[in-house]
Order: sequence, then structure tokens, then C-alpha cells
Amino acid sequence: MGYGNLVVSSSPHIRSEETVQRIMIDVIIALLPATAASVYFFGMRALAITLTGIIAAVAAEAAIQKIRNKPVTINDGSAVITGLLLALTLSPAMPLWMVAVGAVVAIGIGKQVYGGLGSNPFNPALVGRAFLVVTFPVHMTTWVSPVDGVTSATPLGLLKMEGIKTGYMELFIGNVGGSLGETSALLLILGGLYLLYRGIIDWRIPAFYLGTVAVMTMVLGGDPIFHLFSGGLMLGAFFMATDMVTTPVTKMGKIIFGVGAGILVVIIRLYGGYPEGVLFSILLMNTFTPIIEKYTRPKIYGEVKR
Amino acid sequence: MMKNPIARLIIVLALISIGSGLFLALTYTYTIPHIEANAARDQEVAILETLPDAVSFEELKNTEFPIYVGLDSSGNEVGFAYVAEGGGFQGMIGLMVGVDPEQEIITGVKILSHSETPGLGARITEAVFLDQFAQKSISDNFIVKEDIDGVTGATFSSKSVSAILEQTLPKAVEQYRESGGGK
Amino acid sequence: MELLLLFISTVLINNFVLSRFLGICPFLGVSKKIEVAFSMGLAATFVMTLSAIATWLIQHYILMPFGMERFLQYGAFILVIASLVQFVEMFLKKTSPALYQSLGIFLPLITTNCAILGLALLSALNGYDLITSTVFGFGAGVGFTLAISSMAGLRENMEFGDVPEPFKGVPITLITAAIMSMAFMGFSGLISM
Amino acid sequence: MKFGYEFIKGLWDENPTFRLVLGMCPTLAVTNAAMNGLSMGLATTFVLVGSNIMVSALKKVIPDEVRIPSYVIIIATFVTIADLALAAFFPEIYRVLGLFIPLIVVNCIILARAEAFAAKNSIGKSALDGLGMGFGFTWALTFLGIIREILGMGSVFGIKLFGEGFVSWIIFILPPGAFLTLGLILGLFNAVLGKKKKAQCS
Amino acid sequence: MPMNLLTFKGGVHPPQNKHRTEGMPLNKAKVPGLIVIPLQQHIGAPCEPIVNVGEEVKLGQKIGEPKGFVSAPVHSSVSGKVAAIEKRVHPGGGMVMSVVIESDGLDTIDESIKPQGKLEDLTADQIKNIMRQAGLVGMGGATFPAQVKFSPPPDKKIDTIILNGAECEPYLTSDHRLMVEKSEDVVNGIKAMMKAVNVDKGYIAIEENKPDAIKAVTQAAKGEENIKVVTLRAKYPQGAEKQLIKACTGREVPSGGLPMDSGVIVNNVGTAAALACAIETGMPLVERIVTITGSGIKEPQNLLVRIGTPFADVIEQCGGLEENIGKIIQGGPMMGIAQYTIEVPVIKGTSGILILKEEDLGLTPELPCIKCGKCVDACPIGLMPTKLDGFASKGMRREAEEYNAVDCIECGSCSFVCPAKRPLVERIRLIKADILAERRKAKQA
Amino acid sequence: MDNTILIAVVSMGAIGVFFAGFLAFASKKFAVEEDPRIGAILEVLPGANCGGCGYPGCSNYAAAVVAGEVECNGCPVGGPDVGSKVAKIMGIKDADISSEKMVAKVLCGGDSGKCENKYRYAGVEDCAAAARMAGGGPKGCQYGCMGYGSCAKVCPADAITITDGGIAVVDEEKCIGCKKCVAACPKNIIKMVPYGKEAHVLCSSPEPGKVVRKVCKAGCIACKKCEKACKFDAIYVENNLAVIDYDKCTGCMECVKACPVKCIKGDLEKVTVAV
Ligand SMILES: Cc1cc2nc3c(=O)[nH]c(=O)nc-3n(C[C@H](O)[C@H](O)[C@H](O)COP(=O)(O)O)c2cc1C
Ligand SMILES: Cc1cc2nc3c(=O)[nH]c(=O)nc-3n(C[C@H](O)[C@H](O)[C@H](O)COP(=O)(O)O)c2cc1C
Ligand SMILES: Cc1cc2nc3c(=O)[nH]c(=O)nc-3n(C[C@H](O)[C@H](O)[C@H](O)COP(=O)(O)O)c2cc1C
Ligand SMILES: Cc1cc2nc3c(=O)[nH]c(=O)nc-3n(C[C@H](O)[C@H](O)[C@H](O)CO)c2cc1C
Ligand code: SF4
Ligand code: SF4
Ligand code: SF4
Ligand code: SF4
Ligand code: FES
Repeated sequence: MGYGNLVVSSSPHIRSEETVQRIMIDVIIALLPATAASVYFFGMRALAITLTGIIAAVAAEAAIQKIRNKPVTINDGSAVITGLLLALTLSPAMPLWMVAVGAVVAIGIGKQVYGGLGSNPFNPALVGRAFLVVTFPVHMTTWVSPVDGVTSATPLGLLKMEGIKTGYMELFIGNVGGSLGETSALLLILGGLYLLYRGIIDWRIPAFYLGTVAVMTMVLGGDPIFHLFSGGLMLGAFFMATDMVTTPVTKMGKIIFGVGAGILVVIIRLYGGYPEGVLFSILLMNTFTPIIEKYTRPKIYGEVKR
Repeated sequence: MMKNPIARLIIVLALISIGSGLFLALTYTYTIPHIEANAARDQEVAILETLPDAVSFEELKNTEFPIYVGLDSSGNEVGFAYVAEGGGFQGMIGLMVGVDPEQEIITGVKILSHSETPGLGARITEAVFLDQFAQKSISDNFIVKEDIDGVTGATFSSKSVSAILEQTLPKAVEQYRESGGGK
Repeated sequence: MELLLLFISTVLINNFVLSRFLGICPFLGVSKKIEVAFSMGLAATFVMTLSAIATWLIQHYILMPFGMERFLQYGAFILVIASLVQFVEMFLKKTSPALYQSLGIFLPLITTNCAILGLALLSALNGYDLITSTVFGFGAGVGFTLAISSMAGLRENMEFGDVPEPFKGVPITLITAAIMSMAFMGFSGLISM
Repeated sequence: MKFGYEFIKGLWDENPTFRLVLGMCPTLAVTNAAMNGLSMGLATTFVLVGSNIMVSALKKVIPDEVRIPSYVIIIATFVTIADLALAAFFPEIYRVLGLFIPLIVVNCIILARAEAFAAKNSIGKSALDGLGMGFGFTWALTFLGIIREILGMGSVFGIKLFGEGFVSWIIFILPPGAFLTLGLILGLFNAVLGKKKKAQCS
Repeated sequence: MPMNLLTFKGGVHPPQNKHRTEGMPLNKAKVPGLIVIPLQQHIGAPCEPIVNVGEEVKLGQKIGEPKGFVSAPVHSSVSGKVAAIEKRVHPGGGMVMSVVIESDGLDTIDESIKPQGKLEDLTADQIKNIMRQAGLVGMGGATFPAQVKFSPPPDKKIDTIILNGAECEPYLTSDHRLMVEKSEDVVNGIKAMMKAVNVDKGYIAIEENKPDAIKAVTQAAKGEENIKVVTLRAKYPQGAEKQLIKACTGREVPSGGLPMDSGVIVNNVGTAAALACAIETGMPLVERIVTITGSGIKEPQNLLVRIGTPFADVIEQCGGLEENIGKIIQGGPMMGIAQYTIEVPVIKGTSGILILKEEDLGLTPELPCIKCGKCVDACPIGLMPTKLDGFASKGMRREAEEYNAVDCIECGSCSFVCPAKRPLVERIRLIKADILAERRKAKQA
Repeated sequence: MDNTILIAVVSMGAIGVFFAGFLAFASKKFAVEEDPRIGAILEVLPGANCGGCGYPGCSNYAAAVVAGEVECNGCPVGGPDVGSKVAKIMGIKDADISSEKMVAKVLCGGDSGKCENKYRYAGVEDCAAAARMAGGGPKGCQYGCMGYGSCAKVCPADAITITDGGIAVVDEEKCIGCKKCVAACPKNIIKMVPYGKEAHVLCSSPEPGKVVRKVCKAGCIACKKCEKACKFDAIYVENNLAVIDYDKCTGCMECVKACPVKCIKGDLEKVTVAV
């Protein structure tokens, strides 16, 4: 009675409610306030860039999976995040076709060529951005002011090239030149806290990343508050350095990742040729992620010393 | 048994080496005049370009870095050119700087070597950028965006050139004067 | 300070593999396992440091005095490097078999690696003094080790991803190198400020 | 027929760049423009042919123990000749290729052909082999150079292809672009032509 | 929540789902007409039948004689006639020789059954003998013969007995009810155990979510200075013996070792109660408490079931199945074994029968690992399940071994938390089996 | 300028002499013994030491080939020529002595039309994993092929396919006889049989006919009709299962015709011996 149609499988027979899709949707939710703020500050142009980024990323994902004869998995939401995050790192003055190129590169070279979700060693959105920076450096460094819409440098650019420091309050609210998503630290922190609350990101990476930047700038005679709230640091710390795919899975590994990225940002910002170092710091740490992971394996219960 | 092969080994390798040495030496003797001529021409072009009034030059002895005194057709000193070096965006930037010590102005700047980004930082080699320095006083600060228009998208490289000039000019003039220039 | 800057610059900014394209063959070939890659890097660092010294001596005490640096340089350098490597290999084999097992086996590969000859030539070209040459050689080795080890880490993980068949092996490694190279561009401008 | 194959094989079947994936350093370093790729290819071809001929001619004389050093000396000789000649007569090209001319000495292709082919075959065949391999290398480098130059500067052999509006993709003439272009092209070749089948040990 | 609850590192919090049966008093299950007693209900060598088809047997009569040291006898749980001795489906997986007995409904007790005297008068060896004769095996699920556990090699000094009342598996409440209703037996059992190996430290460890059990056992253990009732944090797999030992004693069982390597013997509270019962009445292990629960059963219950009762009979007493049944599991949802037929009998290790409806199965396809690290954080052993999963799916045995695959206790925490729904333990089990097979081969060679 | 030539010739000569002497001395002083095959392989390898094979140098690659870690044609410089030479060096040592080509055969014919599943299996698509489940896997017959393709996954020659009916079949032509599948099958139903033999008993159940008939329409019921039909004593029933002695089998296909459940398979078109 009742059998013949029973399911048999290996234990465990129950699974947690959490799914990949749910995680991705949460990240998108967490990014919404900052996205909305960018539209508020920069107008429809920001919206157009955001949508271009998302659509191009999703379309590239679907197209490549079609070509490869693999199931199309665009509804897991990861391509949306990639497109959105890429858009948030771009200048509002960016030509739309370049945004699309960046998104296609992000998905194609940053993700699908490695086998798609979960297999990419580098953060796809940052691969896209890095490609754009190296390909179209002039466009990538032309910023407009949200106040009057004319060309203006970012606070970090101003500091590096002209030695001018922007006020804290403007940084915090987001009333400054820069990329779509790096303007308002406040809303980014809000999104980050939401992700922490939902248990999606681990506190270690943002905490050690930001902490290291603060301590290092202080030690090297910079202004920690200015550096924490300017540039893409908040966006990077809460949304990019936390991309689980490209960061270590171990707790100790996450700490090392955060500290390493923090050191790199400060070095590049204070001593390097670029005003901003978040992009490079995360990509560089992505490079070392496998090694970090390999040498920070958790202690095993009852480990026998050999 | 053992002796023979080793001897052969040594002899063959020696012969090949000797042949190679011979061959190379011949090639060398044949090409070296051309190579030296090329180098000399490059140097001459660089020096004379930065010293528009000069037609020939002489190298000053015992200076920290190369300094060349420019002479006009009648053999009078019309200024000097020196080689300066400093860090750029990707690597070192080498400059030839022409100076008129009388008027204390720059007569010309030329990039000898650099490894800046092609199409970006590399545009510091273009006349539009470099010509701005000519006729500027040697005590100038060459502040990019104020005194000098930087290359778009390559503020860093532009600033590097300015910085090299600012740092080396006084020293060059001093060396020039110490080594007996400007009499 | 000068030396420290040179060191940093050779390791990070002008990384031999990622921005000077030297030593690509072992970088592509011997970067499948972290341990192996790291040993390779160590061996290369060792040989690079030694040959930086050796070629400097040859350059300054044999070639230059006789005015032969322009045309006997390549042959002399490569022979010196080859015999040096061979000597080190045999020395290791004889004195420390354990060390030989972990490092020595990489030595033959290093001989025909353009990074080493490139190093010698660059150092001669830039007119470095002995100490600077040594630091340069050491830095180049460290940079090579850094690049090849992290590439090996990435490739170990790639085993588990579904890399499209045509891209498996060299192509994906090159694409990864491209991204690494972009990441290393972040260090641009470090020395000059 | 067989003689012809020694030449043809280097062009595709055993193309050093695309099939054997050898000599990657110069391939990546000098292909930022078509002209550079071409010149580097030709210089390498010169060395290849020269050393192949010499090695083949001396193959009976050279004892086994010193064959590698002998080959190295022979190769270094030809490289130095190429180097001097370029410096004397083509200073512009020499400046661009710079360091990579002497590095031909350690280009695996050359030693490999000397060992694997010239040491076992007649002078004529060896010369053809060297020429084929060299041309294979040359076209591959030129091909990469053309692609990178078009994308990175909008020109081929220095001739501008597009109007003022063209935005050049600088990455392609920078180090990352070298890796990227070669990686993508190798992948695409594999995709279109099928991967080299690995036979089995029986 | 008290601050100093004992616990371990890692672990997960699956929904408990114990509310339906935790307050339900024990009921005796009806004795079915046909009983199927597998000759192997323990880890180790199977028994040989010592009865023949057609023979009359009595309640408590030994019908299977153990072969080998690591083995345990089986007894008839009813009186009646042997109907067949044949291979039958076993809840553990395969087909096992079983004695099928037609019950006469009289429960005539075998004459060998008699009280074994007072605990104070028994020697250690006598207690161990009672364990052996009663066919006592671990009732926590592993069914390891009890007396074997209590006969450690002389060089292993045992100083602590821990009774495992954690019952960390969701849904199950059989230990919980046992501790509430038979707390005296539990305490007597641990006393006997402590005497059997001559130790003076005993813990009864219970998760915080069973306050009534904690109260009852504490009450029963009053005056026993050597026995400590400890409260554990409710977290899965708190009941796994290595985690329990860590929580209670702070010691870690060395990798590859057994609890006795750290001086501890861990037993289920049910094992202790059965021992107490065997000493008091002489009755061997012929019945046990089973929780029948899950979304697919009409009336969930805790039943005292005779060993050998087919699942079908037990289910019928619980009001039968709901519509659209998807899975029938012996044991809990985290470690239990899925069945394909309800012909299988209740055996000594059957702590529960869990029946899930199709819609509760959560059969989602596996996605690529997103390296979220949740499995790494969850693993109570400190393994890296995501890596092991990768190694296992590529058949990379050496690497898996290097990453300590054999230390996996197969608790399933990793599979449970994985958002990509990867079958992590499943693959780890495979590679682990592979490694162990390889090691055996190497040992033989 | 003459000076230059003189110096060059002399110094190069000196370097040559030094180097040759050094090498001669070294090769005598530091000789090492190793597997002669390593030397033999090293001999045919190009010796470029380029690392293209993934090993740090030619000698390491050679050692790896001899250790069986890597295939013979892993050297990109040498290409196929060198590959086949290396294979020859390896092959001479390892060549199979038996001349008859053996191929793998999956001895189960109970596809989904003939043998129904006991339940739905929801787990890793892997035979070893499925075989651990209750009842030895979902297959009605616990001895039968479950079709999750563990054998196909390990086959280096791509010789195994899973039919629509969910059982594995080996392509005789592609099979290279490596036996990897035999080791991979948890049901132990892949056996090596001589290539070209036509008749095979496609059942592995040792259960009595009564039990077999209950779960599978294509299983051997041990009726012994084949035994009687065979004129060459080449088939016999043992442990409730018909077994063919391939040494005796002539391919007459009489057993195939005689089997009532059609579990002996053979192409009747290809009768090799007339009776
Ligand atoms: C922003 C933030 C910072 C935290 N910092 C710390 C900390 O420095 N040390 C700590 O032990 N827990 C800290 N926590 C608490 C953790 O959320 C949590 O309790 C802890 O990581 C759990 O450890 P486990 O992952 O090992 O279970 C922090 C939490 C947040 C949200
Ligand atoms: C690939 C690439 C190459 C670059 N090369 C140079 C360079 O050669 N010189 C330079 O000053 N900046 C270079 N930059 C730096 C940026 O353009 C930098 O933001 C710029 O120095 C500051 O911008 P601004 O000139 O518009 O103020 C490069 C950036 C990238 C991405
Ligand atoms: C993941 C896991 C969870 C376990 N949970 C429990 C449990 O909740 N209760 C229990 O008594 N035994 C549990 N066990 C079994 C114990 O590890 C141990 O085998 C048992 O307590 C020993 O007692 P026994 O021999 O009397 O059964 C669990 C084992 C594992 C591997
Ligand atoms: C917390 C979190 C952060 C993420 N950050 C990024 C990101 O920075 N860039 C990106 O392309 N995708 C991001 N994703 C999406 C996804 O993980 C990413 O596309 C994978 O790297 C693709 O394999 C993020 C996802 C999560 C859950
Ligand atoms: S790896 Fe093993 S011990 Fe760790 S969580 Fe998974 S099943 Fe449990
Ligand atoms: S829980 Fe799942 S998705 Fe997360 S790291 Fe582990 S295996 Fe990967
Ligand atoms: S033959 Fe064996 S391994 Fe192959 S599919 Fe069938 S059961 Fe699986
Ligand atoms: S695994 Fe080997 S024996 Fe089996 S079918 Fe494939 S080639 Fe034949
Ligand atoms: S060409 Fe082989 S290492 Fe550079």
C-alpha cells in the first residue's frame, strides 16, 4: 500500500529554505535604495545606465547559455546583480554603448567563460569595470557633478590631483561627483546592514576591510573618515568584496581578504597613480582567494598533530 | 677509450665557439659604424631640437648627468641641454631639456624615453603638450591645469613631466655654471 | 630606499610575467598545482638572483673591458646561465637530495626561460650596479613566484567549473592572466609619488 | 610532396603559436601592432633557418654530450647577427622590438626545431622546416598584431582605418589585451576547428 | 536562555517540528499477527537462527545466536510459531535473513526470563553479561552492541559515561518521552553502566528544549553525586557523540579515533533504560519506543512497539497515511533512511518513523556551488564540504583524503544549509567509502 | 678592429673549451641511475625543457610517463611523431600478451519496458550512490543495470551509451578494453568478453526463476532450454543463471532461438556456423 511511487534518497531529507535565488533577490533589494538615490541625484541618465547594464548582462548570460546548449539560468538573479553593480560603478556621463560593452565583458569573460555562476574566480562586475577602465580610460574618468551637471572630479580625484578635500556631510549624503553608486555612503550602509541582518554576507569582510582602511590611513597620516566615505569603498565593502563566489569560504580567509584589500586600497589611494583603489584591491584579492582558502582551512575536530 | 671522446668534445665545442666568435666579430665590425651613426644622429636631433638656435654641441665633462652646450654657427654658446629622468605613470620618463641660462628660460623639451600608456600618457610626447614649456622661466612651478594644460585623461603623466622639470632645472643650471659653462 | 622601490616595482608594477611578458612558458605550463608552482617560483627566484650576479660579473669584468658587450653578450650570458644552472643542479643533487627533489627538478626548465636572460639583459641595459642587479633579480623572481602561484591557485579551482571545452587549458589560462594583468595595473604610478 | 610538407606543416598543422603554443613571450609582447609582429616573425624566421641549416650541417660532427651548448652557441650567433643588423639598418623597428630580439635565443621553437628536426634531417629539409615554422610564426604574430592594432588604435600597419569618431579600445595594445586576444583567439580556433585529439598510449 | 549552555562549534538549526508528539504520553502498540525479526539488527556479524520453521517460540526466547564478538543475539518479541526463515526487506537497506513469527496473542513469557538481582550485588562482568544476553545494542541509531562498547582494551582508561538525551533530530520525541516517563530507569541504567566499567563520573545530557525531561531526570538523579544532568544548547547535531563529548567534557576525540580514546563511553538514554529493565526483569530487548510522525500521518504518536512489527501495522494504529505520500523514513529527517515499502519491520534501532507528504520533500535540482561557505560554517567537524563535494564529483580521492573526508560524521548539516541544494553528504559518503575501500586494499597488500 | 676579431675568437674558444670540459667532467661525476625507459623517452623527446607539457622539464615528463601519470603524447613540441615513439617505448614493456581483443559487455537486458523501478530515486546521478539506497537501488531487479552511467563516465573511449530504456550498452567497435567500466559498476555486471562473439546472456540475477520472473520480463529463469539446445556444450546453467563458455561457443545461435524469455542476445543474421 502506498508504495511503488515513494521517493527514496539519501539523508538529509529536509533542506533549509534558503535558495540561491532568494539570496540574489535580497542583494538586489539591498541595492535598491542606493540605485534610487543615483536616479535622484543624476536623473534619468542614471536610470538609463542602470537599465542598460542590467539588460545587457542578462541578455549576454542568456545568449551564451543558449550557444553552449546549457539551461538558461537568468532567473537566478546573479546576472542582474552583475549588471546593476557594474552600472553603479560607472560615471553618469558614460555612453550607453560602453555600458553595454562592459556588461557583456563582465558576463562573458568574467563569468561564463569559467562555466557560469559559482565558477568565476574574479568578481564579474569588477572584471567588466576593469575592462572599461583599461579600454576607455578617458570616459571612465570623466565625472559630472550631481549639483550642476557639469564635469567635475570625484572627491578622491580632487584630493589626489588638486589636493582639495570634500566635506564629510556631502560625502555621507552623496552630494558629490562620482559613479552612480558610490555617491551615498548612507544608503549603501543601510543596504549592507540589511544583508548582514538577513545573514547573507558575513560581517568579517566589510568589518576588516573598512577597519583596515581606517587604521592604515590614520597611521599613514591620512584622514580616515574622508577615506571611508569617499569613492566606492562602501559599495565595494558591502557588495563586492562580499561576493561569496570570489572570496574565501573560510572565516579566517575572509578576515585575511578584508585586511589585504584594505591595505591595497590605502596603498593605491595614497601612493599609486590612480585616485581610487577599490576595484583593483578586490580584483587582486580575488587572485589570491584560492591560496588564502587553501591555507586557512578550519581546524578539524580532534585533529591529530602529525 | 675515455680520453678520446672528451678531447673530441672539447675540440668541437671550441671550434664552434671560435667560428661563432669570428662570424660575430665580422658582423660587428661591419655594422658598428651604422649603429653608432644612428645613435649619434638621435642624440644630435634631440639636443638641437631643444636648443633651436644651436647648430652644434659639446658635452660638458664631469657632470652628474649629461649636459651639452649648444653652439651657434660661429661657435658661441647659445644655451645648454641636459638629460633628466623621473618616474611617470608606468615607468621612468627620460627628458632632454634645453635651457637658455642667460634669460633663464626653457628653450625646448623633448621626451627621450617613456613607458606611458599608448594613446593616453604617451601623448606627452606630442608637440601640443611639450611646446607649452618653451619660453617658460626656469623658476616656474609648471602647475598642471594652471600654468600648463595637461593631456586629457593623463593628468598624472603631465604632472610627472612638470615635476621632473621643476626638480632638475635648478640643479642643471647650477652644474652648468659650476662646470664652467656660461663664460 | 631606492632599492626597496626597485624591488616593489619589479614585483608589482613591472611584474615580469604580467606586464613584461617574460617567462610565459612556465607560467602557462607549470601552473596547475600550487605546490609545484610555488617550488618552481622558488627555484626561479634562486637562479634569477644568482644569474643576475653572475651575468653582472661577466658583463663588467670580461665583456666590457674587451669591448665585446655588444656582440658576445647573448652567447656569453646564455652559456653562463646554462652552466650556472647545471652546476647548481648537480650541487644540489649531491649535497641535498631533499632540496633537489623540491627545487632542483625545475632547474633545466629555467635555463631556457626567457625571464632569466631577459633579466640579465635588462639589468645590463639599465646599467645597474652589482647590488641593484641582485635586488632586481630577486624582485623579478619574487614577482614570478607571486604570479605563477596565484595562477596555480586559480587553476586548481577552475578544475571544478564547467569551462567550455574549447577554452580549457591554455586559452582560459591566458584569459585569467589578462584579468590578473588588469588587476596588477592598479599598482601603476606607485613608484613615482 | 614530402619535401613540400616540411614547409607547409609549420603554417597550420604544427603552427608554433596556435597549435603548439610555444614561444609565447614574444607572441604576447610584440603583437601590439601588425608591423611589430611581422618584423619579429621575420627576425625569428631568419634565426630559425640559419640555425637549422647549421645544425643540420654539423649534426655528424657534434658529439651528443655537447649538442645543446653547441646549438645554443649557434643560435646565439644568428640572433646576435639579426640584432646587429636591425640596429644598424632598421633603428625604428629595433627600438620597438628591443629586448625581445635577444630573447629569440631562448625561444623554445628554435631549440626545439634544432633538436627535433634539424639534428636528424638533411640540410635542405631542415631549411624548409625552419622556413615553414618561421612563416607559421610570422603569420600568427602578424595576424595577432593586425587584430590588436585595429581594435587598439584603429589602424593596420599604421594606416588609419576609421574616421575621427572612432574610440580606440586601448586595452588591446596593453598587456592585458595581449593575453586576452590570444586567449580568445585560441579558444575560438578550438571551437571552430575542434581541439587537437589526444591519442592514447596503447 | 541560560548563558552557559554546553555546545560545540558549527551545526545548524533545522525546524524542530517536535510539537505534535512531544507532549504525548507513551502508548503501547498492538501486537501484530505476524512479526518479522531480522537476524541482524546491529553493527557486526549477523546471527544464526536457532529455531526452525514450525517451531513454537515464547516471548523473550532467544532465536538468533550471535556469531562473533561484535554481534548481539535477537529474541522473539511475541509467543507463537515460526512461519518462515527467509530473506526479508530490512529498514537498513538490503535483504536480510529474518525469522517470521505468527503470534498466538498470548505473550507467554519464556522460562529463562527472571530478575537478575539488585545492582549492588552485581559485578562488572555480570552486568556486561546481562548486556550481552539481553541483546542490548545502542538505541540511538547506530545499534552498536552494548557490551562490546563496555569492554574496551585494557590500555584505554575510561573515566566518564555520558548518556545522550540530546535527541537533536527534528520530529523525534521518543527519547524525550522516555526521559519524562521512565526517568528512574534512565538513572538506574547509567548507574549500572558506571559500575560495569568502574567509573565515577556520569553525565546525562539533555537539550534545552526538553525542560520537562530535564526536570524529571534531575529529580530521579537526586542524591546521586556522581551523576550530573547537563543542559545542552538545542542545535543539530548536538547528539552526535563527538560533539556531545566536546560539550560535556571539553575533550575532543582524536581524528580517526573512538570515544574511548578520550576516556568516554556515550550511550543513548534508551540503551540505559533497556539495561535497567534487563537487570530488573530479565526481559531482553524486545520492544522500544518509536515516534511515528510527519505531515503524512494522520495521528502522530509515541508508541511502545514490539521489535519486528512491520511499519504497516504501526502506521495503521496511527490512523493511517494521508493522501499523496512522498517519503517514508526510518529515523529522523537528518540522518534517517528512506524506505520504499512499509513491509519493513521496526528493529532495535528504529527511533522513529517519519512520513512526509510529497510537497514537503523539497526536491529541487542541484545548482552550482556559489561558495557561500555556509556548509563550512555548519560542519561540526570543521571540514570543507564544498571542497569535498568538488573532489568527490571528480573522483579525486587523494585530495578528498587530504581534506579529511573520512572524518565526516555524515550528519548532513552541510546538505541542509546549502542554498544551492547540493547533495554534499551524499557525495562525501561516496568518496569516503572509496577512500576506505582503498585503505583496506592497501592494508591487505 | 682586427683586435676585436682576435679577442672574440680567443675568448669564445676559451669559453667553448671551458664549457665542454665542464660538461664532460660533470657528466662523468654526477651520473645517476634510473629506469632505462626514462632515458629512452628522454632520448626521443625534443629536450626543449619548455614546460609546455605541464611538467618542469623533459626529464620530469619522461619520468611521469613511465610512472603512468600522463599520456604519451603530452609533449607539444614533439607533436604526434614523438608521441608515437614514446608510446612505442612504453608499449613494448606493457603490451598485452593475449592476442585476442576483449571488449566490455553489460550483462543486463532489463530495460524500463521489462523491469520496472521500485521507487523514484532522487539523488546524485551516479550508480554507486543509487546502489546504496534501500533495495540496492531503484531498479526492480537488484542485480540489474540502473543506467545512471557511472561506467560511461569513466570510459576513456566514449564507448558506453545509456539507452532510452535506461540501461548501459557498450559499443564493441569503440571499446579499447581498458576495463575501467568493469571496476566502476557497483553491480558488477560488466564483464570482458571476446570481441566478435555474437551470443551473450544478458542477465546477471542469481535468483531462482520464480523471483526473477516477478521483477523482470527479460531475466534468465534458469529453465535450461539453452543448455539442451547447444550442440557444443558451450552454455550451461550455474547458480540459476545461464553462462556461455566463449571458448566453446561457435556462434550457432541455437540458444538464442531456444530461450523463452529472450535473455540470450545475438544477431540471428550473423550465424557463423551452420548446424
Ligand atoms: C558588523 C558586525 C561586527 C561584528 N563583530 C564581531 C566581532 O568583532 N567579534 C565577534 O566575535 N563577533 C562579532 N559580531 C557578531 C557576529 O554576528 C556573530 O555573533 C559571530 O560571527 C558568530 O560566530 P560564528 O560565525 O562562529 O557562529 C559582529 C557582528 C556584526 C554584524
Ligand atoms: C589603461 C590606463 C592607462 C592609463 N595611462 C595613464 C597614463 O599613461 N598617464 C596618466 O597620467 N594617467 C593614465 N591613466 C590614469 C587615468 O586616466 C587617471 O584617472 C588620470 O591620471 C586622472 O584623470 P584626469 O587626467 O582626467 O584628471 C591610465 C589609466 C588607465 C586605465
Ligand atoms: C549526526 C548525528 C546525530 C546524532 N544524534 C543523536 C541523538 O540525537 N541522540 C542520540 O542518542 N544519538 C545520536 N547520535 C548517535 C550518537 O553519536 C551515538 O552513537 C549514540 O549516542 C551512542 O549511544 P548508543 O550506542 O546507546 O546508541 C547521533 C549521531 C550522529 C552522527
Ligand atoms: C553578497 C553578494 C554580493 C555579490 N556581489 C557581486 C559583485 O560584486 N559582482 C557581481 O558581478 N556579482 C555579484 N554577486 C552576484 C553573483 O554572486 C556573482 O554574479 C557571481 O560571481 C557569479 O558567479 C553578488 C552576490 C551576492 C550574494
Ligand atoms: S561534511 Fe560531514 S560532518 Fe561536516 S557537515 Fe557535512 S555531513 Fe556533517
Ligand atoms: S553551502 Fe552549498 S553553495 Fe554554499 S559553499 Fe557549501 S556547497 Fe557551496
Ligand atoms: S552498467 Fe553498472 S555502472 Fe553502468 S549504468 Fe549500469 S549499473 Fe551503472
Ligand atoms: S571503459 Fe574501457 S573496457 Fe569499458 S567500454 Fe570503455 S573502453 Fe571498453
Ligand atoms: S618564450 Fe618561453 S618562457 Fe618566454
